Amino acid sequence: MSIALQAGLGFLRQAMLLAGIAIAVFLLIRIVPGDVVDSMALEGSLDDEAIAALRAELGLDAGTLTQFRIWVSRALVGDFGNSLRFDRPASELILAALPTTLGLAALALAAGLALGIVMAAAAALWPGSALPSLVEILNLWSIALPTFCVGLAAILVFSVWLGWLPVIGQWLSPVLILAVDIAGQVAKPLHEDLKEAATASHIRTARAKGLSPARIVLRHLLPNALTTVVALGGLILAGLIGGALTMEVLFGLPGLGTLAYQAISGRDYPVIQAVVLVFAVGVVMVNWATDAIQRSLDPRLRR
Amino acid sequence: MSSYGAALAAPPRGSNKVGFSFGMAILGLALLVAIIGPTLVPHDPLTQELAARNAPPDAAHWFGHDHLGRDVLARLVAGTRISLAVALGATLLAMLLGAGLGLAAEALGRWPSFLVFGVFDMVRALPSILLALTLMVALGIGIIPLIVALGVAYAPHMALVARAAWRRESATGYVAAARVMGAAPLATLWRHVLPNIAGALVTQAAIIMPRAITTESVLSFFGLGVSPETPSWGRMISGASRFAESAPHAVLAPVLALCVVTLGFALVGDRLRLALDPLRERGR
Amino acid sequence: MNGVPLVALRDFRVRFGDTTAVDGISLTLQPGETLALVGESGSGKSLTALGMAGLAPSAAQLSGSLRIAGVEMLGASERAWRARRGARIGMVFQEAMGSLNPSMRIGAQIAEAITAHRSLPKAEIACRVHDALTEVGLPDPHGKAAAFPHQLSGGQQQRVMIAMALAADPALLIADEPTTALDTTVQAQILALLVALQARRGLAMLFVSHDLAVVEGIAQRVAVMRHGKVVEAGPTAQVFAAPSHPYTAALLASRPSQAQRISAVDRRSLPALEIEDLTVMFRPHRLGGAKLRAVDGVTLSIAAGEALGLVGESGSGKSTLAKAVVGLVRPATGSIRVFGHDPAAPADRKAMARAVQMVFQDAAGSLNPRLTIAQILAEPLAVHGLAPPAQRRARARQLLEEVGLTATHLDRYPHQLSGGQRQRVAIARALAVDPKLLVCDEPVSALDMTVQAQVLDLLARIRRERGLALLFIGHDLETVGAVSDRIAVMKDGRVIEIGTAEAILQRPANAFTQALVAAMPRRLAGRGCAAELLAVAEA
Amino acid sequence: MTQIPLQLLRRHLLLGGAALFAPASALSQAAPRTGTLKVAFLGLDTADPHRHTGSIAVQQVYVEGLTSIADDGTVKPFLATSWEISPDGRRYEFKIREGVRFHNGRLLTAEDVRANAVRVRDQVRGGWLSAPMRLVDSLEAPDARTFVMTMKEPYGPLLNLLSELWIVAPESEGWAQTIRQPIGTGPFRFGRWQPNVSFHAPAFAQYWQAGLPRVEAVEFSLRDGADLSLALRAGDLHIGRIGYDKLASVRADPNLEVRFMKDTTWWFWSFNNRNPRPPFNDIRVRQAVSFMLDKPAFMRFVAGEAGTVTNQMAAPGQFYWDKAMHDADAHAAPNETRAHALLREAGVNPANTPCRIVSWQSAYTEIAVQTMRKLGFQVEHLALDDIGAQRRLGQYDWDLAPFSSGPRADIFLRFVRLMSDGPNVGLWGGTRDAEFDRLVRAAIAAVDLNERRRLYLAAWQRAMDNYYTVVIGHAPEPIASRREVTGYSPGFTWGQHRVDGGLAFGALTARG
Repeated sequence: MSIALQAGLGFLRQAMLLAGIAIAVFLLIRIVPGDVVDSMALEGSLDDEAIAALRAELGLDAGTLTQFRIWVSRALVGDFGNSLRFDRPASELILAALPTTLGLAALALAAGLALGIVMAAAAALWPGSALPSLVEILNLWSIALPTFCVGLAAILVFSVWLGWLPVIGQWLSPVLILAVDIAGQVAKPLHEDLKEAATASHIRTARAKGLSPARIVLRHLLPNALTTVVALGGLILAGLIGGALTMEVLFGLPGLGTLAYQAISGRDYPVIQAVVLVFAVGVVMVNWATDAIQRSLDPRLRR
Repeated sequence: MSSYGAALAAPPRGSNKVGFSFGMAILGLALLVAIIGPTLVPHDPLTQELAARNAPPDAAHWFGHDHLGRDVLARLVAGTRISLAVALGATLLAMLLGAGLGLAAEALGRWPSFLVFGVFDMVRALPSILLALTLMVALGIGIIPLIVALGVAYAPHMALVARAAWRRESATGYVAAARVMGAAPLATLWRHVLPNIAGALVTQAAIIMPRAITTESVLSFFGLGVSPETPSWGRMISGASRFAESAPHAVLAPVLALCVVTLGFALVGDRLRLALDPLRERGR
Repeated sequence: MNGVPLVALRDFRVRFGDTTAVDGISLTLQPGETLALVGESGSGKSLTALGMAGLAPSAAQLSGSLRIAGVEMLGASERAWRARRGARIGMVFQEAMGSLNPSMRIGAQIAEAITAHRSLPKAEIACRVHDALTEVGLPDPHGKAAAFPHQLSGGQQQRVMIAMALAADPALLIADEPTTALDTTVQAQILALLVALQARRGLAMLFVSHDLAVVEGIAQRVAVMRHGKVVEAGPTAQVFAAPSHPYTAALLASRPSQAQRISAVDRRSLPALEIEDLTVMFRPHRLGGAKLRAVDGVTLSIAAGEALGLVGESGSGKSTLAKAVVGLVRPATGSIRVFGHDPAAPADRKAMARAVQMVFQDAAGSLNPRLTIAQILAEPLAVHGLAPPAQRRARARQLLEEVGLTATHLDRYPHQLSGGQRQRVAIARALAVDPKLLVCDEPVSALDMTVQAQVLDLLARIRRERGLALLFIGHDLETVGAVSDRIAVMKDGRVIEIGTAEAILQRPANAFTQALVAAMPRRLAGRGCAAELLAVAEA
Repeated sequence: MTQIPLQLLRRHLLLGGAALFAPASALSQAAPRTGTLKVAFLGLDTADPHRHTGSIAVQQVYVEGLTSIADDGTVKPFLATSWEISPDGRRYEFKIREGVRFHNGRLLTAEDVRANAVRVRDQVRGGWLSAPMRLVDSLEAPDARTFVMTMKEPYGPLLNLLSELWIVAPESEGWAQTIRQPIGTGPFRFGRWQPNVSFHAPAFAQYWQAGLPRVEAVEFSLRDGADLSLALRAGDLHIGRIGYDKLASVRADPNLEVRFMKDTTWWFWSFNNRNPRPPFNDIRVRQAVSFMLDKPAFMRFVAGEAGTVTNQMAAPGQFYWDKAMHDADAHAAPNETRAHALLREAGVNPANTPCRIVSWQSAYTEIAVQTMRKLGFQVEHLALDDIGAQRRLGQYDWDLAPFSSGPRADIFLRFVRLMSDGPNVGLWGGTRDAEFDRLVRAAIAAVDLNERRRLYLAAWQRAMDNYYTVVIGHAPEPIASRREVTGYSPGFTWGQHRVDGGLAFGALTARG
């Protein structure tokens, strides 16, 4: 079977998944008590009559099925409706927020993977040094220290006490915090993988050829461990899309996470639906890409 | 000596052992605190001494007071019970939902399995924090909704682990031998498959529990989770974080407790993974 | 054979903590000479071979003396070892697939062996890689250089390994069980290739093997190892003709012999097994893939009490056939009747189970690691209500004794037993329900030679005592021939030849069967000369 | 806050003040605008100033009304230079200010004002203006400088509420549906808006008040959830609300200055009045709960030194506040013994009585919870987000609701919350009391100010007697600004631009 056909089938499956998610999200939102009209009533003065009229105007009084039909037919052409809170197209809000989240995730992932891979490779090369312990510590750090705790501490220390960084809208702290977190998640499994791969027969062959340790690690161990990195990277990136939410809210970055958080607490249906769908598309694409990359990295899977 | 040569030498076990004992000690202590701690602390976790807002630690109140003048130690101890209960409840629910549904579907055949795991895939495609956030808004705050939200969010992970273990076990020689022997399918499942799946699930549980604790605290930080006066660690952090500067003790105590317990889980889980992962080595 | 020996081991020891794996052996290897190191698993032969290349695990403590071309190498730096590996010492390992880097092209892997020791222009390297691949008899060397290991067959992979080991033109080739994992016909080709190369290049070769028979045709000298010691060493002919140590004699005797064949065939009653036009298909792994036809129109039968041997190479469909017989896979078309009943849809599952039982190749995998031997043996008794709970232990003990184990094994776990003991337990479990047909799927191929012989003996004895019908599956004619009344040869899912054991072994009609017969180690040994092997290599 | 401002008495008689500002002097015009003021107050939810009024802090900088609430809480002429009110209190005739330009350079006319009033009346549902707009009989612009508004009945709060009827040029994009790019008359133009992130408003060079604004632009941070006090201390913000709990740390910073808003936020506990569940329908139980309340401690908790304890919706010192009523407060200090005695008298055993409290998630709600727990009730606390609480309150299946409410342009906007048809009345227990309604309606219809005050107080006395809502106290919201900001001061309401102050007056001096 050709790669293209396989990728196509994978894509079809993911598309079905997305359709399912769209339905689920639509229904899930309907469970949440309260709607945007409640939210408007909260700020101004709306009597019951006005509330009913507003609901009718926004189509919130129609049956769930009708609402869903309308939503799907529009969403298919990229129209997710207007944000109820901001009177703007939801797609516009998302497009405005997307670069922040993508940038944050990309920077954190790049930095984190680089740090993790270097640490793991170095620890595999010098097992007698402090590096393996450092890998362990980094891993425990990322497990035991929730990023939002680190974020709070970072704001207090670097922005308030030391005054080195602005409190809101700065990228350095969130990227670093996420990167270290990612590095911790990557370094340990990769290090273990490298250690285990070092026992593989083909590494013995490489040694029997008289290759240098550096060449063995770089040319024989790492490329084969790369599939691990890609698999982990995919998992982490999928998690990161959600994990960025905390950082965005904490550091006041105008990304998708902030948008989602505010839309959920503001019952802004069109935005919630759109954001969750964008998140889901992101995760699904990441999974799909991970799969494809793994396939291309391992010649045994190419067929 | 060559570096990778050294890596060849010993399986990566020795160092885990100390970590494992340490992790078990932490978890044991946490469990002890959760069970009998509240009877040992002479203060009530809810009583407010408004005059002693953010008061630093002293002889009577070892960990000081929080922003509402409540005893931090009493809340920390009570919070241990709640945080552990939430984590345990969520993990058990995830296990029940994920492993139970997943295995049932897998046993029922190709199509039920396809459908159920399709749903799990969908749930998995949503970031768990976003899913929990939405569910919490839908269900309202409180311990039970929290357990439900976290349980649902983690169920797919359990399901995948259970399915993988199921498939691996079903393919083993001794399951084939039992079939050839004429043993009833259910008996085979009970005797040969489930005990080995249990190992994988316990390992996964050790991974999910600390995540549940952390997610609880993040949700509480966002104003969801349990109700504000409930002394969960997340609520303590979110309440005290606004006063981190003037009363660092009130935020440090729950943050440290959170970190230490997650650390305990990490250390224990790491060892469990090695010990129970049937892919690595059979036998003990 | 004078001057400085290429390798000289004196009082060479390898210890892991308190355990001694190699216990003071002394060996020499002269340039151009082939030394065979023979022993069963755990004898220390592989460790000795690895030690000679400085590749012993780092936890191992080496002592004594190891001189290579006169230079003491024990305690030498890694750098010094690196200069010798590849350049002076080439190595070939048992499992070619695992020994090649799966994600690197073959050409690059061979080139690496050259460039590790000298820098050459790119074109020169490509040329040498091409030559190396040609020398080991690979067709289309250009295409092979660009291929990944998984795109080659097992035999081709091992040829690549040999090409790689020799690429930097070493004086010594260490071949650690280079043919064990291969199909028998391929084994013969690789052996022939090694002999030819050794002769052409004047290589010294250390040939490590568990099978004495393989060694006979290729080594000038043999050293037999047991428990870390060399129990016997000497010129090959002498060792084979007059073994001085009883262990060597036992090893030589462990070749299965036809003498064990007995017959209690009852052709009048209902046949134990009747297979007609059986086809088994496998669902493709991926969507859209073609269905795999594992068994393709097989017809055969086994009379009550008869032993049928089924021989074929990996992928021939013989194991699938065995599984179909016990109902583990469903046939696509055709029919299977075990004593007249269909195992795939039995009216009575338990009755079917009592009629036919199976012994699997992987004994360790077929025993639940979480249960004790007593529990494992009690299970069939419980399932079929053959013994009340109180008596199950006693019955388990009887079964153990029948397969040559003792009551002391009852409370052990499978991993606490040796491979042979585990297979005995598996046989005991199969016998617990007193079946009339026993299906054995390569029951001995994972075992050491002497253990193989013992298990085959056991099977023969049980068959005799119980009047069992036997479907015995194997990849090697010698083993299969030892227990079978008739032999069927399978290739690509079809039975290509079937006949009495004598007929197949003495007068094979089919070309493939002839190749199988020719590749029997004993046959190779019998001809005993490199020229014959070269002829096989050319074929 | 001293005594009753005289203007309050005067304004309904006929006169609006004359033009308050002298013609622009050449000197002030010459002063160059420098710097961008970075501020953070409330959010901005819509670009349409008529849609709803939740964004008053931000939108006042680009749109203005006919009137303006001054620092002292009185209503002052703004885009109108003066007004006349007919003796029956139904006809309002406004003189429209000359020389006022929209951001597109066009001059403001009475017809523009009328168009805005019509749009609000016909197209906008909800908001403070919906009630008065229902009472409008006619809207006319007889000439370019005159706007006449005729009501069906007298409506006292109208002038104050008109301070939030923003005048937008009808040619603004989206006028027919939703305005996307409002063209106002304010000192700053509607610039770049990133919802939830920021709003950038550059200075309007042709602003009608010469010399204003004094900075090149203002930039609002619209991120919520962030701790603004940290941003202020770090210098990322110039002006922002900080919350009482950060007062100490902000005051300790020499670069920051704290000032308070002129109107107050007030805290109260409401009982469920729409559908009270026993025993909370018993006045003695409500009394007992109120006796349990430690008002001084509560106010110290929420506002520190800034808080004052009282029992009325008007803050002490304001016109509609009554000292005698204040002095007669039985719950000014807690009385636990009385509380328990009252419960016994009512035959209530709190230990087996559930008490459901609905609130937001603020820390002060936990004091209420703990108080009820101390009294012995089985407390169930539902701490919800804004909308969740809103929904839950509307179900009227709860017993107690501790809440707070912020500054408003008119006292009526507080009284209306206890009326049967009031907006968003859940926070106040959904009171339905015909007599209370009657008193408040009479108050807003009263042309005489003292009569109005008397009626309001009578209504409030009734609310207190029935324990609909128990007021705990008031405190003004602290606003911090950095020292380099001059000329700025917080106003009566959240609006950041008004007749006598706000962001237009703010200037930046060089730091250090």
